[in-house]
Amino acid sequence: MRNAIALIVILSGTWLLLSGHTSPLLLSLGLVSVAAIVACAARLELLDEEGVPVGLLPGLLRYGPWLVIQIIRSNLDVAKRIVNPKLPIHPTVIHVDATDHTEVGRVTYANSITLTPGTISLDVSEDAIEVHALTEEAANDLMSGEMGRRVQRTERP
Amino acid sequence: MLIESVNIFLLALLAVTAIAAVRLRDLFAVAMMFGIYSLLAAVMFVLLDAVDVAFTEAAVGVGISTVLMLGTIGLVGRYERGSVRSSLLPLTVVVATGATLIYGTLDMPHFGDPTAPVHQHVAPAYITESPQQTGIPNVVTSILASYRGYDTLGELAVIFTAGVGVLALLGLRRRKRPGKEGVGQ
Amino acid sequence: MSGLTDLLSMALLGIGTLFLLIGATGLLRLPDVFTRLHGASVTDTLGAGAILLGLALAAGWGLLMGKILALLLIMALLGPSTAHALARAATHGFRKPWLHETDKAEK
Amino acid sequence: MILTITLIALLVTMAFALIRAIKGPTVYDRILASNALGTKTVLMIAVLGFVVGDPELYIDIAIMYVLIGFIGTVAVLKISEFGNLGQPQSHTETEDP
Repeated sequence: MRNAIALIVILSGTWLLLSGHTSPLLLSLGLVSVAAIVACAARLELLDEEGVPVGLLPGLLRYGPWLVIQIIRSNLDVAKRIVNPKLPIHPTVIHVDATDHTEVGRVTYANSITLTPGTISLDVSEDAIEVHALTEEAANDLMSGEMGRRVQRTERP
Repeated sequence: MLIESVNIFLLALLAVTAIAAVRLRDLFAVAMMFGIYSLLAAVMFVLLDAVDVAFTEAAVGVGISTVLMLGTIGLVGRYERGSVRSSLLPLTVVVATGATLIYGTLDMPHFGDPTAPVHQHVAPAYITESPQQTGIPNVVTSILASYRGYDTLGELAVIFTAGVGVLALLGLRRRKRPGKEGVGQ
Repeated sequence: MSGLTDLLSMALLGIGTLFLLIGATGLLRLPDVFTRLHGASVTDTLGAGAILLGLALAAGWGLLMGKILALLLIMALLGPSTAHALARAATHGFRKPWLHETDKAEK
Repeated sequence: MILTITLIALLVTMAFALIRAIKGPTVYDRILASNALGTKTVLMIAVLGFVVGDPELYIDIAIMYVLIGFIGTVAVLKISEFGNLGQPQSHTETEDP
């Protein structure tokens, strides 16, 4: 029920943002389409914690700013290495432990790794994430497990 | 001025893409070049203020036609065999047709010409009157769904029939021999 | 205040442009698919992010800013999925990543 | 002014991505180039909106493009990896030379 309400709020917000119309006719049409989508989602049994992960929201709000700072930091590093051919690149493939994460946590972790320049997740399995790193520093940074711990904190609010 | 320069640059990129697509022998790469061609063409349509055409170009060109082409490549193999026949005659035909078409466009009104016939009667009428007459803010939508409502309904019926026909043909075969159907069903 | 916002917006656009060019250089210069993916992700994250933030500031408060930020959010959510799908497909297509010489010598 | 510079830079990066798409050498390089070009197209439309002076409309188009581009790229990758769109089928991908 909580998920259905959250989905209605999200869809209505999206509709209002993208259309910008407030006349009664168009608003009611928007309401009908929102209701139709929620009904379809309910029938497809998508209204569980995986389909509408509202429980993760507070954790993600705390995690977001830290991730943005990481992205800017590693962006600068990768950009330096592209511009200056003298700085060496040292591509490596490493396996990052992900045994303690839930399914949603692994997805967040893998996406964070990919979003950070210099590291890309190649394959996600039950207990580990295969990562391609551009430099040894990026690989060591990831192996220190700071990101993993922070992702873990978002899973259990 | 800036917009014209952007248009010229995009046209140059389009030409490069097209030549690359003709010259490449790897059909997968050719399919990707067609996708890129559609993307560039879509930007040009946006610049020409033909937003709905740009939408269609992006959805059909980048999305579905790439997928269909790749599906076909999956069935016929990835590499093109070089043609043994001379390409002189086809080249002549293509150049002649192109020249005729360009000659034909010379009689058309200049691009953006405000005195062109199309800007004198129909277009201003729809642009000024359609919001009052139909109550729909988007002119293209009001023409498609209101003025030409029955026309659009007919089109949809035709497309639906075609879709059902294709599904009937492919679906029957699939049920007899599971796991043997084509790629882009 | 408005002058400050304009200045900030211009600075963000400039930074975005710079990273855009760097990312494209990386796409051209780096040795294999995986390293090129890193170059492309520079463009996709900081380049696109800074440009869109600059545009959002130029738009000022209102629906338009919301739309630009929504565009930014969508790009941030879909970008890594595409990059991961590409990297995974490349691994499964038996593309061995180009590794450093010392690593090759060890193996 | 700065918008013009951004626009020119976008055109240059599009040209770079196109060069990568033509040069290849692998399938994945071309998909990557095509995807990067899609990102640049979206940014370009957003910037063009401000240059032309009608950002509202152009941003809507840009949002549409992101979604279409995502679906297109994932569909292409699914085909290149599995040889089909997800139906159970024997692996029929042709071998790279």
